[in-house]
Amino acid sequence: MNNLVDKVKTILINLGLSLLSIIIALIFGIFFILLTEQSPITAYSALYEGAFGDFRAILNTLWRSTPLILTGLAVALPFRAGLFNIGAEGQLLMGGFTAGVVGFYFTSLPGFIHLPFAVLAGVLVGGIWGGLPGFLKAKMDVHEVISTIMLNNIAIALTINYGINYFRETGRQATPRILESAALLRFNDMVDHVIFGRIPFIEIFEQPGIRLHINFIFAIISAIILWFLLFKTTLGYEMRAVGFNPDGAEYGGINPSKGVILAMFISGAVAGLAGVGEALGTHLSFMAGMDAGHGFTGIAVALIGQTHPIGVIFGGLLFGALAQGGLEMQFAGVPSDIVMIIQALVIFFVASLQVLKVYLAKRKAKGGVE
Amino acid sequence: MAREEYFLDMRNITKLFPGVKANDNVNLSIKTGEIHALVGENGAGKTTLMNILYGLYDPDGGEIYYKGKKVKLKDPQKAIDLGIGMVHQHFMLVQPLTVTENIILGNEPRKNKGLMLDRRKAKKEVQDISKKYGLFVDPDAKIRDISVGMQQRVEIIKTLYRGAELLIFDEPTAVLTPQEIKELFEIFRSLKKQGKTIIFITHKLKEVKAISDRITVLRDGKSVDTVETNEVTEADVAELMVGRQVLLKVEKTPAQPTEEILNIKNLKVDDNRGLPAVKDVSLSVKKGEILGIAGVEGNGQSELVEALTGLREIKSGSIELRNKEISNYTARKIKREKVAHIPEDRHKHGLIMDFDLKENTILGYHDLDKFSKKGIMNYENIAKYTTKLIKEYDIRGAGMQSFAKNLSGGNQQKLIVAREFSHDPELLIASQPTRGVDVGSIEFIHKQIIDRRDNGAAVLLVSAELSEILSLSDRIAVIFEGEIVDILEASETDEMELGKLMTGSKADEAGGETLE
Amino acid sequence: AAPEATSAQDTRVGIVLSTGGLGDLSFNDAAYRGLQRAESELGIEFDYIEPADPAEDETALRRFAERGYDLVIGVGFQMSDSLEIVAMDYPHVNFAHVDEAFPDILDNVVSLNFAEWEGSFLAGALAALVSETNNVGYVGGVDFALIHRFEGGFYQGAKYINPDIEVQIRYADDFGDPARGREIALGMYDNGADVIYHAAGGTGTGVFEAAEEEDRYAIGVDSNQNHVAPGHVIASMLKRVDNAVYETVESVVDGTYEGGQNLYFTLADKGVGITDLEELAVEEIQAYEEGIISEEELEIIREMKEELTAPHAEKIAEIEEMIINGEIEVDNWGEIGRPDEL
Amino acid sequence: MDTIRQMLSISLLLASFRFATPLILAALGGIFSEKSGVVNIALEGMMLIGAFAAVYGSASTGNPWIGVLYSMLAGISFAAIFALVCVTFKADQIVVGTGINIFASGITIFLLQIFFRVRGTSPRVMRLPFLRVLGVRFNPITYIALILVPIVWFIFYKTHWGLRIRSIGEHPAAADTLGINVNLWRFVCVLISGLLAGLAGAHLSIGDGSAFVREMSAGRGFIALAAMIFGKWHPVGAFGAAMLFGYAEAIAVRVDFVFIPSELISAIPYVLTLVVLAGFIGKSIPPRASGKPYYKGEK
Ligand SMILES: Nc1ncnc2c1ncn2[C@@H]1O[C@H](COP(=O)(O)OP(=O)(O)OP(=O)(O)O)[C@@H](O)[C@H]1O
Ligand SMILES: Nc1ncnc2c1ncn2[C@@H]1O[C@H](COP(=O)(O)OP(=O)(O)OP(=O)(O)O)[C@@H](O)[C@H]1O
Ligand SMILES: [Mg+2]
Ligand SMILES: [Mg+2]
Repeated sequence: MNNLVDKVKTILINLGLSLLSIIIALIFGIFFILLTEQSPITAYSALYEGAFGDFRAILNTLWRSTPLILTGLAVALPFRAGLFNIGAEGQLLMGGFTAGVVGFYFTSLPGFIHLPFAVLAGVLVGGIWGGLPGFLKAKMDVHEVISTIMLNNIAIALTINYGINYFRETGRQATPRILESAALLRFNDMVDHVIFGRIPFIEIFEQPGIRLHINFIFAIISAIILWFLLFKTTLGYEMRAVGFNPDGAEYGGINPSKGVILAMFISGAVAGLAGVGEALGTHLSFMAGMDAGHGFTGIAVALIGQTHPIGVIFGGLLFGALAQGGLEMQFAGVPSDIVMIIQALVIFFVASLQVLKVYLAKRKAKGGVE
Repeated sequence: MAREEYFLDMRNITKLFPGVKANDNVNLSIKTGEIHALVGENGAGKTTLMNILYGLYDPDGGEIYYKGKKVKLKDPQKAIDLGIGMVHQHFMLVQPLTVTENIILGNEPRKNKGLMLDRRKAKKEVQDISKKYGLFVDPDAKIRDISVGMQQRVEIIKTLYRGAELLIFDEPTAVLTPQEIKELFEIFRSLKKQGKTIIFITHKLKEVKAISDRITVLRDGKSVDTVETNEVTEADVAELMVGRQVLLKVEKTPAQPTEEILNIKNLKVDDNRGLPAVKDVSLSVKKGEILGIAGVEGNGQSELVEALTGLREIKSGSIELRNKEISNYTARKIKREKVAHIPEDRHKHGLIMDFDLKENTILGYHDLDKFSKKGIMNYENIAKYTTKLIKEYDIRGAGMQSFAKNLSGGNQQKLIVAREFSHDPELLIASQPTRGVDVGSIEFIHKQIIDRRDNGAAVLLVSAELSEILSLSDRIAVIFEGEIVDILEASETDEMELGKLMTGSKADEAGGETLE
Repeated sequence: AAPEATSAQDTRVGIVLSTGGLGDLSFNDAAYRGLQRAESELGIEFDYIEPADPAEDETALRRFAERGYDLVIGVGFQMSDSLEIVAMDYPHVNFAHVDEAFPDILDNVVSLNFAEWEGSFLAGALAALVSETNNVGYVGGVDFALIHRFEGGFYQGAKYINPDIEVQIRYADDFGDPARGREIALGMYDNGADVIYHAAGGTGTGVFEAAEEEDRYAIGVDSNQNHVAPGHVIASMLKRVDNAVYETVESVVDGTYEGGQNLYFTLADKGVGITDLEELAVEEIQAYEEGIISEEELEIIREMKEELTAPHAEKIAEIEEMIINGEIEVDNWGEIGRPDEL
Repeated sequence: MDTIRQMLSISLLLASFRFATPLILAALGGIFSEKSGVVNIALEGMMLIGAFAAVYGSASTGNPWIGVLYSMLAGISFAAIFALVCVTFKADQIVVGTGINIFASGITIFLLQIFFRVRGTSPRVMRLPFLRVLGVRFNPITYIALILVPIVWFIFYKTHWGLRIRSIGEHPAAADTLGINVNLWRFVCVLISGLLAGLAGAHLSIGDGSAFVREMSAGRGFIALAAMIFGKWHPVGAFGAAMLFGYAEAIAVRVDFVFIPSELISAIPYVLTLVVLAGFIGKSIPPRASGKPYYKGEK
């Protein structure tokens, strides 16, 4: 019981400190906004309005955070197993491309087969793209940082450069539009859905401009599954053991190679799902530029979430809100580069305040004996 | 003697750590030129006190007088400047660097006072010191390639190189072979002769008696007493430490061996560098007996144990457990055959330091049905089980949510013992089971091992501690350069004979004779 | 934020640029120039958004439409889907899209397209005329349809002048990596090229640098880039996104905006073309006036035109005429793909 | 046949050196930082700000050498932020590195606007002159990079500085007990890595170029990171790896491959790297303490 109170307390303190660091970052951001001769108040109210101003804004914040939660998870899981995955970007591309191709290529499949097929194909290919560096690491001692960087670039060549040209039909640098049977359900369309349509008040989602789609739910489910996997299953136990101490794990009868390959495969699959969501939910095709650096932002998301799957959800939401609110800031006259600068400031301060958190914990513990 | 006349006088030192008062008004007074032993149970606060003296920790209270003057030790540089040197419990050596590089680090001789290292001069200085104090080392060897005993010498030379007058040794003997301990004490005497003052932490009371002039005892962070060594017995000191009488001698009944359980035939194993480490070893262990393996460290016993426990590939030969060939089994499969293993390096192998106690108590057993089913962990059961172990084995200083790294060494060792003993092993392989552990815990662990034997388990005991081997084993196999040179009845041999066998029959004077 | 209501006089235009953002030396910059001109000449107001992620396109377009902007412009082929979706939700807002035609265009959308292949044909012809080595090069940004239009036009133009000419073709796979552009160009010059045409945005800067270094020639793209490396950029293929955008804004101001059309700006209506081969162009003089180039550099450009390109001006003009009246038919490789022999 | 002739040509080799230059410099910078125990994935951002500062320096003074100076100063200032947050405040090095990279992308565009009133691409500026040595012609930064390889090797393996840095990255507590100020050294090493990455940026913008283009570092910071690991954190190894990457990139832009679709040519360097790594190079073990902030009095 006491335990629970303590847990809630820690979570609240964590949230409070994160909020504090965001506020400090925004205060520093004022300096840059002033340099552009805009009003910081207008700018920040736009940031807030854009991210949380109304129901639609909130849902769209969730939408923007979806790929970030997933790439964040794709970095977090291997991190727990002692691996640094810089390859979420490539895994996302491979997954998104595969889903995009399956989504338009198979024209005569019913929706209940086509969609799962497209999703699973994307997830699987993403998984393979992640599993490959895991395999190289386990069997040939190839450092995963190098191999994932290399595979990112190879994925760009394969999908954006070669793949799109191979399948392209219009002038867009994209694969052809996917069929409706392969599209992920949008919240907007839920009213018309056979099952979801029956949920009371579902029509509140029927608003132009709500872009949230079902992949957000998948992202949350993924986080929960990964949390369960890491902390409730023997597999997770083994992965974490390998991550902390490979020799100790081996002593405990754990095969480190298995953990490495599996962690990377799952991570690739999750990053692949990020790509699947962007292709089948957001853009309705695989499109050049849709990766938008999510794989790299995912690194920050993962670590700000302390590589804990549930923490990653919050990390993803933070970055989603910054992205969604950042766009609105542009409408308030703040150029996009200032938005980037403010994002970077938030990262700095959230990371630095982590330290304060550790310090506070220490002081508190010390207070206990005095 | 007035307090000002002490070489070093630490007064009312207090140090707080989250949840612990590691030092509570500790007093320690050291005379010039003495060897002063600092003893106490695991977690009593010895290391903390020494870290304060070396400038690594800021004390929360108290004063330090050095050569009669009050000093403030804000960082190690200050301590070094004053002439304090410390050989840490966990060596502070940079593995990929050479002996010389480690010694000169931070105080490097340079060519013409420029940037460039003067390696020749450095080497010469190292050689000079090593000659002067009889500390022989290979100046060009990399740390990772030399033995623990050698590494310790490097640590000592490091302090002397900086002109230390007061040398602190934190459990220097825990990792040494009897031969190396003997050599270390020679070094102590030589240092003392040169006028150096020494503080020496150990858990081995025999050593305290053998080398120290005076003893200070800590208990629960407080200084209990300081006594003249020649006025007390080992038992007295043990009692001061623990606060009760301790059995220093193991009590056991004669073994009643039954059938053979482990049978090793012509086993050959290579070491990390691919050189033969175990050469043609044949051994058998019976249920109900303790077979001790005596040997100077580095003679293949580590590789032998790793081969038996599935952590190292074997070159040739066979390992049979209950007449079943297990030489190609994985570590996990061997565990399932009711083989328990207390590894020699608890930090490297025995524990996941960043796991909490709960997760550590099931390491290697995590897929047993009671801990997990169908790949899902049953943390409720695990918690119950951990609570039980903590209680049964008296693991102190932590609840099951705390991390293994925050346990003291003695308690870490107890945790491993608890885990390995609690699954009714039929074969127990114990490597250095009491290394770095205080007398109370040694008593406990020894008792547990004998209990196992009396319950019909076979025990294979590997220890560098001859007294431990002699008092626990029923039979003793001596290993030398990867081969079993002899197998003796424990009751029919002594340290003298073992010592000779352990160093090859030629070296007559070597071995683990008494320390004086 | 912008006020919610608009009066008839102050027309507000919102433009969503493509993810390359401003400074791409290509359509974003050109569209922006068109709006700046509209601002000063027609007195309109405009706001722009540089999306960080193509996922923002739709949201950004929608926010302009919701806020009652009179004209909402989307720049770049990637945005066509998003623009269509938003335009469908706001039938009373006028939309324009740059660089992609719509098969079933909505009534409130005009699509502004350019016959880059025609302009590039002139660039190719000029390159072939100027080349002394019978060897010219083409550096593309990213290897895909839109950029193939430039490649195709250039190739056909060069071959038109000299069927035996060698045309080296290579892509940088990046619009923003001048180091690559430079190395590709150096390689082509090494292989004997003496004129290189680029359609590679910022990567093209590297092509100009290589031209300067090797003292050879290059041809710019989209805007007049002749002053970027005076004396070495012999001409630029112009794609007048600025004019097209300006005219669209003008039509909204005039009330003559007429949606539902895919407009093609060709050589015939000066939507594409090539910089003046004989005289200094306005932009070059402007670059001098703004201090971007010195007087000597301006002089270098003038001399270069006089000596190098003026002699071919007549021939180029002739070809231009033939394309306009259909005597020369230039293929659009972006549509039909590269011929198989390549 | 033609392909092979092209692959072995001198001009391709020279192009490899040019491509390798920023990789060598940034990888050497990475070695400084990581050998001292600080993982530096911010090389990309430091390179980018260096590229910008070089152009600004050259434009504002008309002297490209001032540009070089500015690039190093800019790299150092970014490194100072990085070190302050990671070494002094002990924040997570990877998160902050990611932050620096995003910051660099934003601030360079912002500063283009402030200083040049343009977005995306700067005006062209005075670039460094070429130097002709032994019949080949490179910009001075290429020579600097080549000279730095043995110098850095010398520092690491022949001087007391190097000895200290190496020990700090392996076992900071050991260095600390010998009176070495671990965090101060780390701070300085990170600054050096910023200086070198900044210089790498100058190579891109005013060495082999003459303008700044947004995101012109184009992932080279990450490739440099890979080169550093590939070269096992050794200056000469990193140089070799950087040359391999440079050569592979040169192949991709210069050699005609008949059987490979043109869109896939840019993937050649990366595939090649993977093959080489999987086939020939053993394990790369990072300095043991890298990535971990150092707290006094902890094991
Ligand atoms: N860095 C630290 N943080 C928190 N607690 C600490 C720290 N160092 C020591 N302690 C606590 O202080 C107490 C004394 O520890 P210390 O290391 O001094 O014991 P010790 O006498 O050296 O034990 P041992 O015989 O096992 O070496 C322990 O109970 C431990 O929990
Ligand atoms: N970070 C920490 N937090 C809490 N306690 C710590 C920490 N680090 C060390 N300790 C405590 O310090 C004490 C002593 O540390 P030390 O390294 O001396 O252990 P030890 O018991 O002597 O180890 P060993 O005998 O394994 O080699 C332990 O009792 C442990 O509880
Ligand atoms: Mg201790
Ligand atoms: Mg101990």
